[in-house]
Amino acid sequence: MNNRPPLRLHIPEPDARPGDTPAFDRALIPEPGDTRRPEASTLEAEVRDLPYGLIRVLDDSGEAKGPWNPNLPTNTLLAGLRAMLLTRVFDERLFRAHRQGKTSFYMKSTGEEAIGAAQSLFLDRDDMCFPTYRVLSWLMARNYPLIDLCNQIFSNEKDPLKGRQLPILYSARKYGFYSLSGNVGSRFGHAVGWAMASAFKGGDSIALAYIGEGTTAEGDFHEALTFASVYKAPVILCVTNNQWAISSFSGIAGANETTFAAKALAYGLPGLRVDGNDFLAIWAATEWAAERARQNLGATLIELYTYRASGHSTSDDPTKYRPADEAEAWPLGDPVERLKTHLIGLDAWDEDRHAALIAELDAEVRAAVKEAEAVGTLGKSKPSVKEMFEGVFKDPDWRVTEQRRELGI
Amino acid sequence: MNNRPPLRLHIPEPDARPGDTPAFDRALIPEPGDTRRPEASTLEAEVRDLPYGLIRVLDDSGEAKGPWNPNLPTNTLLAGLRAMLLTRVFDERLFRAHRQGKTSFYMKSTGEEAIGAAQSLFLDRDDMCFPTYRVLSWLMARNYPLIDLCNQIFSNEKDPLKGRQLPILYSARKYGFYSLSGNVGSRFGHAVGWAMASAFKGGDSIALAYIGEGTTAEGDFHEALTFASVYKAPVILCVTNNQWAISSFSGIAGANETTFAAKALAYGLPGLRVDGNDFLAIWAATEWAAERARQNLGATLIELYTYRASGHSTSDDPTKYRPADEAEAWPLGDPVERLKTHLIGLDAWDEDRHAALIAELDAEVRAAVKEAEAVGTLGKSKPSVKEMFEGVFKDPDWRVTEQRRELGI
Amino acid sequence: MPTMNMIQALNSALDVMLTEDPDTLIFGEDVGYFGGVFRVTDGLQKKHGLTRCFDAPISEGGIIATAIGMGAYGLRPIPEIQFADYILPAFDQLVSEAARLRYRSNGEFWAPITVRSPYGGGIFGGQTHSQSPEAIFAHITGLKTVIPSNPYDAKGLLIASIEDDDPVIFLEPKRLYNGPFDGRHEQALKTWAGDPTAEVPSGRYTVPLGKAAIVREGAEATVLAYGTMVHVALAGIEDSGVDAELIDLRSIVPLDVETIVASVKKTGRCVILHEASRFGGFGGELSALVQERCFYHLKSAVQRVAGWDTPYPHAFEWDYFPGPARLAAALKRAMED
Amino acid sequence: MPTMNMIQALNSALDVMLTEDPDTLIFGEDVGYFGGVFRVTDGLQKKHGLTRCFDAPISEGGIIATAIGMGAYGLRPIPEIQFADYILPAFDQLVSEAARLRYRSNGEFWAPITVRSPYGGGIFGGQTHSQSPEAIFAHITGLKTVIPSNPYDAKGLLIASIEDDDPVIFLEPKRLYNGPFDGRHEQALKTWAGDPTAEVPSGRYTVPLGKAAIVREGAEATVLAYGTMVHVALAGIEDSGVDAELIDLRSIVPLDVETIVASVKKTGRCVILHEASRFGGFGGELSALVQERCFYHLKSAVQRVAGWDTPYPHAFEWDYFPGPARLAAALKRAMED
Ligand SMILES: Cc1ncc(C[n+]2csc(CCOP(=O)(O)OP(=O)(O)O)c2C)c(N)n1
Ligand SMILES: Cc1ncc(C[n+]2csc(CCOP(=O)(O)OP(=O)(O)O)c2C)c(N)n1
Ligand SMILES: [Mg+2]
Ligand SMILES: [Mg+2]
Repeated sequence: MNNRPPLRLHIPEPDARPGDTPAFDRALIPEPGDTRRPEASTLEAEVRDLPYGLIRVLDDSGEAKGPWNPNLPTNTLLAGLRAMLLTRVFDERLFRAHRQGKTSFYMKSTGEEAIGAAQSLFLDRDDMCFPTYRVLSWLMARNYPLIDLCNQIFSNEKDPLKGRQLPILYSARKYGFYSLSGNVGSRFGHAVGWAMASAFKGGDSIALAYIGEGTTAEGDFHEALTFASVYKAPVILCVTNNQWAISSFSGIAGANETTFAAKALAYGLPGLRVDGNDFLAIWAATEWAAERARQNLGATLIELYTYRASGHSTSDDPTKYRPADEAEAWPLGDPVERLKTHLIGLDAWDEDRHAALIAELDAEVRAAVKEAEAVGTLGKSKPSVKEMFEGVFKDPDWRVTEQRRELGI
Repeated sequence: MNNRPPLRLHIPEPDARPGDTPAFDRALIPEPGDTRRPEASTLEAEVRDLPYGLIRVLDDSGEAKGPWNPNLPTNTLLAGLRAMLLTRVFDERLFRAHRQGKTSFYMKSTGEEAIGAAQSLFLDRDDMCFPTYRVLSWLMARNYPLIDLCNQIFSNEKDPLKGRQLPILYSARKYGFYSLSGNVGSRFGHAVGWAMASAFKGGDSIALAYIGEGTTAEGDFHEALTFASVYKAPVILCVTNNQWAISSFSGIAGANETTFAAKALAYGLPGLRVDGNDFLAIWAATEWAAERARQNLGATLIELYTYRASGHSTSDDPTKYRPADEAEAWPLGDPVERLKTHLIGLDAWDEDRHAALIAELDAEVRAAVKEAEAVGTLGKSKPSVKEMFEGVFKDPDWRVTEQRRELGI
Repeated sequence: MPTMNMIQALNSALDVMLTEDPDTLIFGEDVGYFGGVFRVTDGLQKKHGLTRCFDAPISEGGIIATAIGMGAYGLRPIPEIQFADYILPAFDQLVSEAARLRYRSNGEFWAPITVRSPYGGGIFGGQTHSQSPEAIFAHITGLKTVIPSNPYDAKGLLIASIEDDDPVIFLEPKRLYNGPFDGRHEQALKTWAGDPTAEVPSGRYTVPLGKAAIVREGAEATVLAYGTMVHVALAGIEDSGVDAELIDLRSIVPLDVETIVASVKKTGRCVILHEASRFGGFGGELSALVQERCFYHLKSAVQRVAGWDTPYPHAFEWDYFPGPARLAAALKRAMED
Repeated sequence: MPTMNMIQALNSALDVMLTEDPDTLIFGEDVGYFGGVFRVTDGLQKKHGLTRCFDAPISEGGIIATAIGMGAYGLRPIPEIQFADYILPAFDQLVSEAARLRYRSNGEFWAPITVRSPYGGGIFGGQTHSQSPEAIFAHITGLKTVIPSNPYDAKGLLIASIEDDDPVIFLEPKRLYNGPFDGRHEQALKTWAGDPTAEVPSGRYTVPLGKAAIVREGAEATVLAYGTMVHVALAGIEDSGVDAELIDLRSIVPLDVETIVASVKKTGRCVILHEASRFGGFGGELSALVQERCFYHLKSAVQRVAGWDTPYPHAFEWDYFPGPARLAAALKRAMED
């Protein structure tokens, strides 16, 4: 009776799987300068094109270009480079420590180091970041003690989190770094609450939160954005789109249908799409969003377009589900290399100094690891078992008190 | 040191409260014809203006205008009018039944009758609607027996839901009407799953779901849209923006920041903003969205812009939080009056026939109420208590069997 | 001393806290201008200002997430969830975040939030306006759960909860808002007027968390109850003719196990009463605790009287509701055994 | 007969169902091309096609909502939640929708979904990769909860769950995936090879829901356990020297109360073992049931051995984990009393 085609269920698939040639033809990558920079105070209705552009500053030759160039002093660039390199060196070494059985778990942020580094350096000490597990460079940029990281990773007697938390799920209040947990996404809304509290108190510190592109599918994401929009919370909400969520390509989170920055439009918020491997672009976009927040103009959603160059974690082997050489084919390159090339182009850096810096950082990391190893690695040392029973509540109740006794400690 | 203004917390407030003059100055209401009608097969990237327009057909004088005019035959218009009027008459009478203590609860859909009526008449019998409690007109348009509604509302012995569910939370599978529950929003994603199942089976029936504008803030909303987008589910997702959520104006759900239709942009879906008091516009928008769904082009988000003319429920008194005369000031008028005027303009209807229809429907409703009253009203009659223990699982387990015995039945 | 029903007592507690502590604030669905669907926040926005008591989007997960972030900043948010049935969309926030934040961050962050929510049945609210979800909170390490049974306690416990530095689920028995209710539903509605617990001081006071109240002393059996069921228990004890001791737990976490154990050791018999479904309910924990700690004192089996293992059924409210008759029967059974 | 570890047995169950019932389909985070982070769905997409086994957005609420809608249509979806800790964002969907749909619609709609999820500790997964949430499901009327302890049961119970017309939470003890584990963590890892329960038929068979297994007969005491704890219990019984009967519950809803009661009436003593925190855990329900039904047969108090009332603490895995020594001590206590 009707001439309707049968319905069929569409399951998105990535353009390339193991054995295929990496394909980034669908990646929407304009040139630096192509995406305009309106005043930060512009109304949302006037910036609805931005989520479909891409804010870039560094071009392929490492030159800084276009209206988003933040024109940073060299020492800021060098501080960024150092934080990124330190992150990379640390990641390499601690990943290996897992292979050696020294820790139960590790996750690297290879290829994404520019994000935390730029934003950590740009924001104030009183601002608060609500991290994912992939922004170690935030802590590195603020010189969080490496030894504390190592002790946490080894869950040893000196673990600042007292053995209660999985390795790398740090908490560092004094460094503007909120407590991580294993659940993805569930702290995105805390950033909004924190920012609302700051506004409630008439303070001047703002919040910044991260979420992975895969995790934007959680209800938490939407709820956080809704509250941020309704109450004009002074918060910067960042989607780190590294294109993979464990083995799932970003299409499973909707990337084939639109950009992650475009999700801002649902809330009447400005959405910026940013080259996440470009230290300068990240800086500039964050500056723009922070200005809005600090002027009581509310929240901004920033998509940081990057690529997860390593596996998801120590439990993962990415060659099982994507071409082994996909990282190399990724058009936006390596954030460390790009900043290094830029600095060399400015005559503020050279290969020798670069190599020396890596050696210096590697020595620092080695020393910290060694010191932590001396305290002990997983299973060889741990905090006092008493700590297991502490901190459930502010004051212990009879249950843990009795149970501690039952355990004989 | 810095010259930043202190942050302050923004709490949105409606433009008018009790005692104030109703204010709809912010309402974005273009004229019929102002919003273009692209082909239903158009790419999302080409229709990003639609969420900011307003699809209208009936103008203020009741004439059908512009590209969205579905040019319906008169008998369809009359069927719509009948369903809307029946809904209104039924609502009035059963609301009063609550005041008389015959039921524990009732909710009216006054002012919103065009929505369910048009969509129910337009969609196929095999399509499935995932309702809110405010689309009684869906059932009315399909001639669901009034007596079954009344028995459910009175929770009496003949209640088709066996006394297990709150009044008006109907379930009517044969009428394409999914089981309602008290939690708002939690069935929005079921529609997507149902539509995906239809596509999985290669069927040709599609799904349609409703959610209140207030409820769009739930994580369920985002999750449903994400799945609908990723898997191109053949589903029509409707936000009935009646501007109030109990006592909260739509700004608490983000309406001051953008339109609800614009939430479609977050998912790369077309978003239509529609005059929800215009039977023809609703029909036309639904037709457009259904065509997309049936052509395997995926989901559409439709905002139906309307006004909740009555209180939220029998527990509510809206004069406590909004101007008593706000409904009258609402620029898009009354959907029943507008369709009636249109029909009269077509010479297909007149005041006498209208009055006669109302009298006829009123008699029908009275008869059904009377019949149900004869069975019994709340507390005077109920299904066998055995029914309390049935249907927890397909087959009862020992717990309910024992407990039934314990209760002596 | 002013006479207050439970709504007024709760309102007074909130008013006191908004007045005394500038870091407190209230938000939730319809709590602002309108004052809440049960009127508990009535007048607070007007008196204390827009940012101290305001409406929230319909998003329970968002409400709790926001509250946690505010709590981490240093505020003491008092979010309302309109019905306890609707806490479930926020369950992950409560369990994975609020309850665990202090522990996992080694005390760097914590969530001093008090989540108020009306719960329980007896109002013909049907499946999703009647449930009693306390058992699922009791099992979560890091959450406290408080349930008052009268206006005086409601105010004192609410202030204590707000001042507490840990996350508290504060369940308000909605059937008791306007008057005590002993389960004799055929009888005329009672108000709180004349009840001694309706004498509520207008200023600040606390009822400490974790201290049960002995509502009725008795020698032959111990009845454990909380919320609405305290009143039902009194009626059931009366009907039974058993000289039972009635303990109102007031908070189930922290639990006043000492008072419970002392009573059962004295009486040798124990009946537990709650409105939630029996299987997997909090009664199981109580029964186990009593049995573990009083085994040699028990003259008969600890019994549980509770809602049936069905969803809350609208038309069968009074068949489902564990009323005084069922308690009385259990008490008699306990005496016979 | 092929030898399978638990992962292979589960994979085989899924393969059988995808082959035999065209209305079954699997989706969840990373279950498609990759085959799941624990490899349970390995190869199924390749063999059965893209729409039969595919990746889902990271949205547990969305996954369950979608599954319910598919179930209402008439399919038998088998969603995977990557870790049981991450079921919580879907808790409202499970409780308010999946569990209640049949009842409230008077059987017009129902949700024949099977939610698979790895649960439990012993793998150094820390707070959010180790939890055992069974108690909160057991309390929900309308949900079934199934927990296998070996490859043979895993396959048979999973097929029975998928074929069941009610929503089932199917919790897979992840510590048992690759081999039995009796809690003696200092010892070398074992594999399933050689274990009689690793002899798994390649075709379809079911192990019925609601039937416990007597894993070890005994005369002096009854031990109730499920999942990983079945193996721990065996070791603990051995260590204790007590001639205890060990019952593997296999499903906690429906619960095989008859087998439990018959055993405790025979032995007169009962110890319950679970990994979840003790307070409010499923052990409370079991303890209460046993006590209610076997009061006059009990020679000593029913005891519970369980995780402590703290979050799951990463470095203290073996201090938290209720191992054989703690069970043995409880058994000895039970004998002394
Ligand atoms: C609530 C929840 N669901 C699932 C997981 C399991 N999981 C851990 S990381 C991850 C992928 C996250 O991907 P994305 O958000 O893109 O972040 P990325 O790892 O790429 O930085 C998943 C599914 C989890 N930790 N929490
Ligand atoms: C999960 C959940 N939270 C809160 C409520 C209480 N509640 C019932 S209706 C309602 C307002 C819904 O407003 P809206 O979505 O705009 O729909 P409308 O009533 O206007 O049609 C609220 C908050 C609920 N039923 N379910
Ligand atoms: Mg990612
Ligand atoms: Mg509304």
